[in-house]
Amino acid sequence: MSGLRVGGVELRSPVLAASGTFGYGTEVPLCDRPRLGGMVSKGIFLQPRPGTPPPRIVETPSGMLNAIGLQGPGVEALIRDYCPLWAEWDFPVLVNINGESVDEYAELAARLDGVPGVSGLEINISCPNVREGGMFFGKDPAQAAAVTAAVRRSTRLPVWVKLTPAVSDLAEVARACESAGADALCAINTLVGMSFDLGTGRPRLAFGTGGLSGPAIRPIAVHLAHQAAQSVAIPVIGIGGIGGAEDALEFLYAGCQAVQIGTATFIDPNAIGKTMEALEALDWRRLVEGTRAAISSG
Amino acid sequence: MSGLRVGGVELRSPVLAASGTFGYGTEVPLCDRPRLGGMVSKGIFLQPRPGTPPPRIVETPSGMLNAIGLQGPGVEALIRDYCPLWAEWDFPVLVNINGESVDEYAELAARLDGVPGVSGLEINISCPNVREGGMFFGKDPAQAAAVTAAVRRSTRLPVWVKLTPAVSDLAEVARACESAGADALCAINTLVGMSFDLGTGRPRLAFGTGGLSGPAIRPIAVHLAHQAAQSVAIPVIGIGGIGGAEDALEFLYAGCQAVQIGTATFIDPNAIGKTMEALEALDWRRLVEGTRAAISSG
Amino acid sequence: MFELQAPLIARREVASGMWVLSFSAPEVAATARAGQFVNLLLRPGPLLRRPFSVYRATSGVVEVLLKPVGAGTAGLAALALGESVSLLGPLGSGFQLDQAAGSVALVSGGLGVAPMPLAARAAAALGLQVHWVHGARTAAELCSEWEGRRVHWATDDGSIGYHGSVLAAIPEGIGQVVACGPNRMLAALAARFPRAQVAIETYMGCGTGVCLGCAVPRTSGVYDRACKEGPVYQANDIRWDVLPQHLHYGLGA
Amino acid sequence: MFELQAPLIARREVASGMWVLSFSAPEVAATARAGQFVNLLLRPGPLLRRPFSVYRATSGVVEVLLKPVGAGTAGLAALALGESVSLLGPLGSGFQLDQAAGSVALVSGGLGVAPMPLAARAAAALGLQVHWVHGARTAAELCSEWEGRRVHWATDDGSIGYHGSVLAAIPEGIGQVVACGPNRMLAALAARFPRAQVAIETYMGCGTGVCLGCAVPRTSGVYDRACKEGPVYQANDIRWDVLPQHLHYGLGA
Ligand SMILES: Cc1cc2nc3c(=O)[nH]c(=O)nc-3n(C[C@H](O)[C@H](O)[C@H](O)COP(=O)(O)OP(=O)(O)OC[C@H]3O[C@@H](n4cnc5c(N)ncnc54)[C@H](O)[C@@H]3O)c2cc1C
Ligand SMILES: Cc1cc2nc3c(=O)[nH]c(=O)nc-3n(C[C@H](O)[C@H](O)[C@H](O)COP(=O)(O)OP(=O)(O)OC[C@H]3O[C@@H](n4cnc5c(N)ncnc54)[C@H](O)[C@@H]3O)c2cc1C
Ligand SMILES: Cc1cc2nc3c(=O)[nH]c(=O)nc-3n(C[C@H](O)[C@H](O)[C@H](O)COP(=O)(O)O)c2cc1C
Ligand SMILES: Cc1cc2nc3c(=O)[nH]c(=O)nc-3n(C[C@H](O)[C@H](O)[C@H](O)COP(=O)(O)O)c2cc1C
Ligand code: FES
Ligand code: FES
Repeated sequence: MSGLRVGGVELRSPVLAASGTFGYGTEVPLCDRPRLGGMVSKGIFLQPRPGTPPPRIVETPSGMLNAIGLQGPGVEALIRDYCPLWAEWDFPVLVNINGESVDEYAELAARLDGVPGVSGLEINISCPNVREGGMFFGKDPAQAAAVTAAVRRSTRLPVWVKLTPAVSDLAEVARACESAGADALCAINTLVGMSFDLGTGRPRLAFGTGGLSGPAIRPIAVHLAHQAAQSVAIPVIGIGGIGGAEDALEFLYAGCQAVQIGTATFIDPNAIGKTMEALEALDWRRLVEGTRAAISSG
Repeated sequence: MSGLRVGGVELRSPVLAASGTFGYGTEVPLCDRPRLGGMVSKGIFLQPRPGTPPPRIVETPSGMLNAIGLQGPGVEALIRDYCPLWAEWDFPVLVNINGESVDEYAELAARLDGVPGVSGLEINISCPNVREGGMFFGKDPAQAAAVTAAVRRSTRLPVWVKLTPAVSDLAEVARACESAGADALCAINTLVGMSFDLGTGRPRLAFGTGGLSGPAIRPIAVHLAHQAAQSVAIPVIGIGGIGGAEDALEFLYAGCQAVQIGTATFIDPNAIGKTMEALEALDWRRLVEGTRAAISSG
Repeated sequence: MFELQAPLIARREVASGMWVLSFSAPEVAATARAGQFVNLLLRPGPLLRRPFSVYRATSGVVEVLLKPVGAGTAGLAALALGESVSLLGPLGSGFQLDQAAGSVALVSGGLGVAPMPLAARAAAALGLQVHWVHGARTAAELCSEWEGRRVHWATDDGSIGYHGSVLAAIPEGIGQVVACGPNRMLAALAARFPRAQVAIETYMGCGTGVCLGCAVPRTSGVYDRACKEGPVYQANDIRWDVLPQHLHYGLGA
Repeated sequence: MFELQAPLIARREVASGMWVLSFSAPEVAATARAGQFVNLLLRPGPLLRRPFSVYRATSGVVEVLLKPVGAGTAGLAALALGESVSLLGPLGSGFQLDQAAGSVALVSGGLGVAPMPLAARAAAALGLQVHWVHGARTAAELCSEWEGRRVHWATDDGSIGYHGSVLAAIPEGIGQVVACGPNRMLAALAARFPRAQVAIETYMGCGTGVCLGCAVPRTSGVYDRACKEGPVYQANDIRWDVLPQHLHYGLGA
């Protein structure tokens, strides 16, 4: 093990796969898995969900919009089909949990508690692509705290909370989640976006809006991850537009303990492996500690 | 005149120059001015402001961060040096006004009331690059309404309000500004972002954070402009990442009555002229009305 | 699945504005089956990869067929010989040819001809009688390369072959129909040949099965992944009313 | 100011990894003065333009000098002959040469040599005695082109010319000093030659004076625009402690 313990989870490296961009860990054959710090599985609900009708994605300048709508098999199928595989793997898997009510989140957490193969939970209160739940809970500090507390009570697993950028004051939500018992915060999920078809004048996505990811959002994500890290004592995991070691370093400099890579895996299935390899070559620990020391003494 | 009256201002075309990206209208010699619908001047305060120390800009994927800090000569110099020029011009000039308190906004509005050359005011309650005022007023519906109402009472000029994307619920702020007497809403200003220098581990901008503009933010801007247009009866002017006619059309389809072009002017001084030329070639009015009719009947 | 830096080694125009690009990609050429595709990454270029059917795959070379319609295809068409792209593949499921059918019609509209040369060779290898049925708007836009002796052309303007839809040019009494073209054409074909093998188009985020962006609405009620379970389906497995038929972005396209 | 589609018509290497690119840009070549710059836009390429000093401007051709350090310069260096960039210029203020000074030292470090050929010609035209003072890390990195007969070289490793800083290689008794190079070098020069004309570097958003991104801290207390009032300043007009000295992004640079 790397000795890197973040938010109650023993990571193999500081670079994880982000939820919804690595499936259930079985889909991306070209990934250099020994370099993978861990993965967060695709967002799951209690019940199976079909997802939204197509078109589901639109490419935008240095980014993409997606409206998948949390398509998935439901928690029972997840436990049956995937957790036994994960239990054999040598990197930690966190499950990204979703609900339409506080009770649903709590029920999911209880159901996953003690299931072999599950190393932690990532509470998704920031999905822009579902009509009920999703981002609603992440926009309001009190709701965010309520979900976090309910999950906390229902499981002994480490609990990470994934924040939405669509808030007036991220620090407030971050502190609310910390007080409610979160072990770490993940910043950020996608930003809501929209694109119109020039031929028809209608939204290009069948769902209307979608979540913006990719390099386009990186400066926003770095800012919000920095703000979260400044606001809480628990670790922050940076997410948003990371495609290589230099991007990951920006989040580490911003105060994050680890990062997740999403969209970049679509472009290069081995984006995570290459990022970690380059971080190692740069001796990232020394680099991050060196600059932190220089900053605090300067 | 084009017969295009938006938010109390007679525009020459639906494509305007955005505040802070066209100076005081005297700086961009290659712009095809007959195609310019109007311009919004660089944000002004009551007093002269030096702006922030350099570095002030950072390029990001399909975008840029800026932290200019509303550098400017103050309202008296504006009235003395620029308004007389504007009074001779054949397109309308709106002044982008900024304050650290409700009273300062009102005082600025009163000072500019009746000054020849000023066709309207754009209230900037969304600048991310000043420590006092700025975005603070735009994040809270009550504050936004207070500034709007105060300006409304202090001037007979048309009043546009420029919204910040950094809110949990843009519709709420939009409705508050409408109720407080705004003639139009402008959506959006830049998003707060940050970038770290890989050599030093410190923020690349001297100010720390900056405002993200350019194509990267377009999907977010289209979404928020659409949301604003759905929430209010007054016109919405779309801003964010527009570089050509196709981009402008997305905002028109989203329900905007006009658009502003910012960063694209840095890349091509005649971006506005070319965009308007291409919109004319596409017969934009027919296109927008055609698809609106198709959508409402379909 | 392989990810290779694949240099462009040849380019030829096979119809007005339609190009075949040949990339050196030995591992992919050796394993690609008819109906599968490769996902190409252009740098500098758009963020995401662009999927292309494998047109031919021989002796270390993977060929794709394209027409510049947007930033990605324009950039690919403008590549200089010797320049490389990242080539990911082979991807997707490929055609299921039925040896018992005796004969097969390879029906394509426009760029839909792309997977057909490989399909023709696979069919011939199985001993099937192959009918090459290809339509375009005009003679100039018809792909000038074909496989086999049984060729049926159709053009919208009648400038060559059958005057009208390529669907009407499909001979009677064919054992199996394999088709590729605009989704609109495939939907029409599905009504007549519900058991045809069709290769469809969707927007794709990854091409490797992780993003769920390429959702294909199945009659069974679920969404499949075009890049993994597809892009080839039996025609009556698809809910054509839900599958987007309009995949264009630009006003011109 | 002109905006032209300027084709690359020639390229030559003038030091290890340092290139001169020649663009056909008649209107700009005819009007550019020493110390002015052009702003180049590469498509596909990074979002913003990239500023480059005019190296030479003769008979319709604008030359710029560069070394690949990032996406923009790498893309420019890799342009094929015949490919075009959008060239905006001439921009900025240019050097003020003082005819009364009698002699002038053109002091440059590394790529800072870029504006000097034009400056040398302007100085010679005024009848000034021109000293070409150019330093680099090693002989291989020294620009192999120069103007005039009075050449003073300096290298950090002593491989050619004076062993040490280029500042130490400036001859005594010179009437005027004109300099360009890393801001750090110019700051040191300013201490010795407070009235030197220096061409500085800042990040630039537009190059045309509208974005206020290129702020130069003046001793008078205001921020100037490097692209409009600058990039040339009298050395003691600048607050060197506030002007960023570190302009690099990548770890390597
Ligand atoms: C399985 C599969 C096989 C394909 N095979 C071929 C082929 O052999 N030859 C060929 O010319 N084309 C083929 N296409 C379509 C090809 O991928 C698109 O034409 C191409 O992506 C357009 O890219 P662009 O950058 O030129 O256009 P842009 O307009 O810049 O593309 C904008 C966005 O739309 C997407 N897009 C636009 N049109 C399509 C489309 N028709 N299908 C999928 N995505 C699209 C792009 O991926 C991108 O995200 C195939 C598509 C799929 C899914
Ligand atoms: C007035 C002026 C004249 C210049 N003349 C020359 C010249 O003659 N030859 C030459 O090689 N270089 C010159 N430069 C610097 C040149 O513009 C940068 O090297 C170039 O912008 C780097 O671009 P890149 O895409 O290769 O690097 P990247 O690292 O990709 O650039 C990233 C960002 O940093 C900015 N940037 C990085 N380094 C610099 C820098 N040193 N100066 C300004 N912006 C920078 C870029 O504009 C971009 O926004 C000049 C700069 C200015 C301001
Ligand atoms: C196609 C797609 C599906 C996603 N699905 C989920 C999800 O199920 N749960 C979740 O919390 N985040 C989801 N995300 C968000 C990512 O985990 C990540 O927060 C976001 O994409 C920003 O990172 P990136 O720019 O590296 O992609 C998804 C993103 C994409 C692009
Ligand atoms: C350098 C710069 C300066 C700006 N200054 C102002 C300003 O003074 N007042 C204001 O309301 N907006 C200002 N803006 C925001 C723009 O008007 C516009 O809202 C934003 O840039 C998004 O549009 P764009 O993507 O087309 O640039 C500025 C933007 C930039 C890039
Ligand atoms: S394109 Fe990503 S799952 Fe098919
Ligand atoms: S670079 Fe924009 S004002 Fe100088």
